Amino acid sequence: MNTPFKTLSEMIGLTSPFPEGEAVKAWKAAGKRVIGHLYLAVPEELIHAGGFLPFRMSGDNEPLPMQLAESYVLFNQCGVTKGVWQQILEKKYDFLDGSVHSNVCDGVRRIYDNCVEFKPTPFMDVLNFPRKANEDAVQVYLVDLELLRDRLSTLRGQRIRDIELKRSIEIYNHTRELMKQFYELRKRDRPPVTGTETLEMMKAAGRMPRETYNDLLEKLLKEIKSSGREVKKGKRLMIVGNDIHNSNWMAAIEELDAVVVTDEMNVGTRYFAGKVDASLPPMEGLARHYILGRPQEAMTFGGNRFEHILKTAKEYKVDGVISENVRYCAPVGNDKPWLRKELEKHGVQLMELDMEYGEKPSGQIQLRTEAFVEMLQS
Amino acid sequence: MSATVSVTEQWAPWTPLELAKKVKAGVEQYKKMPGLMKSGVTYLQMAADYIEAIAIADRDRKHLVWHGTQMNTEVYYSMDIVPVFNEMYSVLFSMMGGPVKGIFDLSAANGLPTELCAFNKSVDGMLLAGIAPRGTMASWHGSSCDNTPKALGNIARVQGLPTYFMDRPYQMFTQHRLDYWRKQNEEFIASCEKITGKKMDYNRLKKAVALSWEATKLCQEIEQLVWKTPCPMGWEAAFGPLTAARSFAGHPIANEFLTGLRDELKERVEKGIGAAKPERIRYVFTVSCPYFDMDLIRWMQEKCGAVLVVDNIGRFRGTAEWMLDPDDPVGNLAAKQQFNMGSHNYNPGVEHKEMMLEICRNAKVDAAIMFNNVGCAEQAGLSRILEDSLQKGLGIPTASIDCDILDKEFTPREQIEEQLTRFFEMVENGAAYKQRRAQQ
Amino acid sequence: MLTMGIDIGSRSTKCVILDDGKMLTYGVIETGADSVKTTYAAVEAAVQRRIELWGEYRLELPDVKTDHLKIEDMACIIATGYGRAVVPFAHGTITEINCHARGAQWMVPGVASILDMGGQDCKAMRLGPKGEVANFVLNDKCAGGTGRFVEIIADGLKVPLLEIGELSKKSTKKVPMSTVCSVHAKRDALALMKHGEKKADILAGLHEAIAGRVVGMVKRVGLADKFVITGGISKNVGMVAKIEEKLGGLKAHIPPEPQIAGAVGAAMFALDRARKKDKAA
Amino acid sequence: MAVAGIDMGALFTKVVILDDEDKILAAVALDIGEDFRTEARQASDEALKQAGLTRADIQYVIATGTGNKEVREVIKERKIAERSIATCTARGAHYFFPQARAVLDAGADSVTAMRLAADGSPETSAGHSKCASFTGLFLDYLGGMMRVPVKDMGAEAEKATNPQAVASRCAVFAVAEIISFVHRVPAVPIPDILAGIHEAMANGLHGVSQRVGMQSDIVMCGGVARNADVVRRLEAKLGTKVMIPEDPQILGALGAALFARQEAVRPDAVPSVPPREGVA
Repeated sequence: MNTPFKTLSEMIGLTSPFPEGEAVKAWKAAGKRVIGHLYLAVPEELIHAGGFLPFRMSGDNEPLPMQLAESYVLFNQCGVTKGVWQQILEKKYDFLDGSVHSNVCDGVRRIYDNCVEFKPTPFMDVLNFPRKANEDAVQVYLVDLELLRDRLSTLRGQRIRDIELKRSIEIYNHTRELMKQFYELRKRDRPPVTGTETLEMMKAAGRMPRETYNDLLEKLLKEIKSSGREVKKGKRLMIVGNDIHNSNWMAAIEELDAVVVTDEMNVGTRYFAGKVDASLPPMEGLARHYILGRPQEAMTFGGNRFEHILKTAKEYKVDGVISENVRYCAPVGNDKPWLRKELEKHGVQLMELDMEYGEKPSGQIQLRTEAFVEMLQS
Repeated sequence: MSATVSVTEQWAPWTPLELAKKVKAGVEQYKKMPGLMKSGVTYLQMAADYIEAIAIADRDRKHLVWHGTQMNTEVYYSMDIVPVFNEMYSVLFSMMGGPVKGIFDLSAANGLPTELCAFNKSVDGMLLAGIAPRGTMASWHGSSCDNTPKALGNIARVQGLPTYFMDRPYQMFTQHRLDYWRKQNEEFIASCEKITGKKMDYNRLKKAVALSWEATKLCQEIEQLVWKTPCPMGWEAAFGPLTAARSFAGHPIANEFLTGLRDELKERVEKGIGAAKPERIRYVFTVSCPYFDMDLIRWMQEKCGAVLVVDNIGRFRGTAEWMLDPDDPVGNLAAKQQFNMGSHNYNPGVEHKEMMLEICRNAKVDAAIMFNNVGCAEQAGLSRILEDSLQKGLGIPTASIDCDILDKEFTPREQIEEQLTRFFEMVENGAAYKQRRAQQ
Repeated sequence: MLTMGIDIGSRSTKCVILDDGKMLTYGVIETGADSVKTTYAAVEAAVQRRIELWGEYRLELPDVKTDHLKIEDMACIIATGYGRAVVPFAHGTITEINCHARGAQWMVPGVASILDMGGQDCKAMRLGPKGEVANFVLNDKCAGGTGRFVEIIADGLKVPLLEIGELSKKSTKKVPMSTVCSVHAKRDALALMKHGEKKADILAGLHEAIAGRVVGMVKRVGLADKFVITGGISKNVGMVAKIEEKLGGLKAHIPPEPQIAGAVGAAMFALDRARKKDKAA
Repeated sequence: MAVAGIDMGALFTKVVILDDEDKILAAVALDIGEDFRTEARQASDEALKQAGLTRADIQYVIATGTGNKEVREVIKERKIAERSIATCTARGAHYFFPQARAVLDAGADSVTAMRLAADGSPETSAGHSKCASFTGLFLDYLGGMMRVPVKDMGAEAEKATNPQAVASRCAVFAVAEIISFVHRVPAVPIPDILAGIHEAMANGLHGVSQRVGMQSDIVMCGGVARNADVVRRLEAKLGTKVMIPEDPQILGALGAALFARQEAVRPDAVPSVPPREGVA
């Protein structure tokens, strides 16, 4: 049994209970405002520069009863967004002073529509996110970002200045740097951290003031490095597909003779890949980074998703890939057969998993994963 | 997998050529049916022509381009390209009794999740069975829904086709987004030039655009006629405007059909001929329609006295004033896509809702039917917004019926009928209905 | 060298004892509420040569006495199945996916594709050149391909489980069935019956639908010529015929006692381990 | 004269006979497992026996439910008509609880939520989806698997100390999940598992009820309404008590009988003719 890292427990403490954790409560108590967002379509830097706390909306470690959400968006809706909507209906997100949505996928787009109709926050916005990764897309996105900046400035009652944006970019780039260092540790033959711990660390980033988070993450890195801990497991796994926020899910996989060493998720490698170019005018830097500078998601046509997965699998020396897909998520689901072919072509073993979002590992999933690990061992 | 799949005995009856024969035979049968609207026959004839062009494109050495929803066919027709719309092709396959389950099973065996959009799974299965038309290019929109870009991407990958992908901006009405869009329309034309090796004849495009503009206006005229009481539009031609405007925009066939339909409806309105005798219920399809089962529409009309007065997908958005400058066909086409049939699905739900309320009021709708196509999360996510606002605003109740847009067996017909019977009974007992009828 | 495999499933628990990889004896009992007691009872059934479910022994057993055998006599014991974690005397556990594959190979040497249709799940496996599992899939969230699914409907129609297969072969009419949900399918099947459809036709429709699904699974992992169906449903001749039809007439091998494949495989893995230990010592 | 309502469900056949003051003379619910025609005959014979009447005493019949066509074939000579099950159930609910403004019908094989107008006619309704496991069959199935009789499930679950969440929504997979609870060391106690199932069920029913925006004055009927633990959990979610008739399964048949009365008293009603064969 590995002893838990004190700093990680501190992070978890500050972000608990989910979603309105201690850190959020303290922020609100100081009279400051929180703005929710989903996926990586909306630059957190822009919200941060306005003096707001950007809060990443998601589920957490408990499976969510989705039925209330389904009375609005029906059962055939992707679970990631359905889960958020369920919590909004349960008033769990009532602490938000605003939310910025996007058209990044059908689910996200319809959550925006339903919020407007049934549960509006005082400030609501929706950002057009291009699905192409080229110069024209950067330009159109830049204009839309400027418009969003205007609206956020109005909300604040004061123009969001370039200097503020530059400072925010610096802070968020620093997070990316620290996360990279953290992930580097996982490349070791005996990584010092588990996938479960990593997921908790990644989730905390979207749930507390970034300055505090960066300090904690630096402290955590030091603690890990000085601990000399080694996770002794047989097989190295990578998780690919929809975002998973349930650490219990990850923990169940790591109960086997395996450790999760990397992933392809928005609460993972895709979040910290690349950096906003600080030498550019800040808005342009953001537009370029979000469209071109990070690995693209399944929604972007001609994106580099598969290249990113293959490259990551190689860098982290993974033995097997778990390609999971939350039901009714069309972009990821569609990619699955092609991803399988691509990975098989490169001799990477994989297991495909269809699941409900937030689901805890039941008999079925445990059985499959166990058999997969056995297969990797044989 | 290889693009040339040999067709096994099992699938041989479902090649494009065979499908074309089946649709043709269907037209002949239609001609014998008593009491059909003339346009009902021409509608199916239009479909037969469509499939035949696809089936013989190879023989005629024509380029065949796969495309998804919302594409401007005017461009294809101006360059002698034969378009094949994945949804339209799948619907005709299902309508003719094609083994939908069989191709879905093939797709599932290939690893495509079974809960995806039926149009996506069906073409995937057809590709695997070796019965999908062989294209030379694929072009499509993104951001219409999540399935469309992926479905066309699949086709292009399997058949190894050059592609042009158009990134449709959300709410494209602002100038910078329209500019972005226009540029992509130009690139789209350039991509067609590249595969055909021919330059676009802009005079020809202008003519096609003019035809398409006329077709838009005809569709709007038809809509006004359909809204009359009693509703003159029979089940047999109900999806005609949609087919004409989506798959034949820029082609004279569309205009011929629409003109004929308009005249026929006018005549029926003048003579007071309604489709249902008597007309008991006027309904709207809020999202998808059961295109795969025309007989269901017929059943509703003949057995329940229910008539389809608004097909939400089959109408242009707003005023549809997209002809801005007759000398700028590309600009017109880019503008047109803001108003395209079904395009309101891709805009914010609030706008969709308000539009829906207005139409339902004007068309004197009594009942709403939501065919929840299980593979379509995009529409499912909108259902409650429409349901509640129709109920609150106009006292119109909605029946929500889970179905698969191609697979008739997904929800057995008997169950659909049972649900609709219950629903119509409830509608007729409703206060709003009684009030509406008292006023008429 | 004696080794034991024990497979605790949702309905039945099977215990197999092999002597140097040859069948010595096996027993089958119903899985009881107390899982630990069940495991001991299954061992008892094996040494006493007792089958509580599905009648007679179909595998020939050597003519030796086994009733004196004890758990301690086993060189190694491996547990598999849903209850694999609760067997107090097991030396290790291996998932039923690997055990079924191994057992199927023991029963049909050289087999390369396996379809196992058990009570709670349905799985397809493809074996690599050395007999290792190279690829597998399990049925996804919906259960419309499992043994239990057929049972629920047969129960609704009041047709004894063992008669389903033969009855369905008498079908003369195509009745489409949807396999989306077992609860709904039962309702649909009952409604069809009450509306006057023949049970044979309903069952045939059901088999048709399930076969379409499971054949897809087999194709997904890769179909090989030597193909085995194990698990309870392999006894359903109607279902097997439909699967074969959908595989283009490929004949499936049905081992005489297909339900014990998992336990046999577990006992074979136990033998590997015991030998390895011997070597090391 | 007496009137009757017959509700032919896929599982149960229900018959209600009313006297001329609309008092219930007989109410039966049978699960016979034969074709609709036979079931209709047997169930109505049983009801007539209970009421002490003969077929000739029944003036009018309304049939509803999946098998209503067959019923009408069986008793075609009689005055008989059909009404949809939703309208009948709503009417039945209105009979017991005139203040009812919503009905949640959680039957063996389907779930329906309705909002009612003041006269008891449904204004809007919604059913459960293609793949939802909140029906009575789901409970039967899991209860059977755990060897707890359906009628005892509610009381058993109330003993729970630490409800075990059941994640699977597919009945068959829920069973697989439950097996893993049972096979755990130590095993999860049955009441905790049952409580988990009931919670999932209550979530499902709550979801359907919110599809039509139910708020108060709710009647709950159907077999599931007999499960007190499910009802309690549902009430907690709704934030209001629900009204449950003594016999929650017969509302459909009762409503049908009430509609039969309405038909029978119409001035243009044809006097009844004794049947040659058949029910009622």
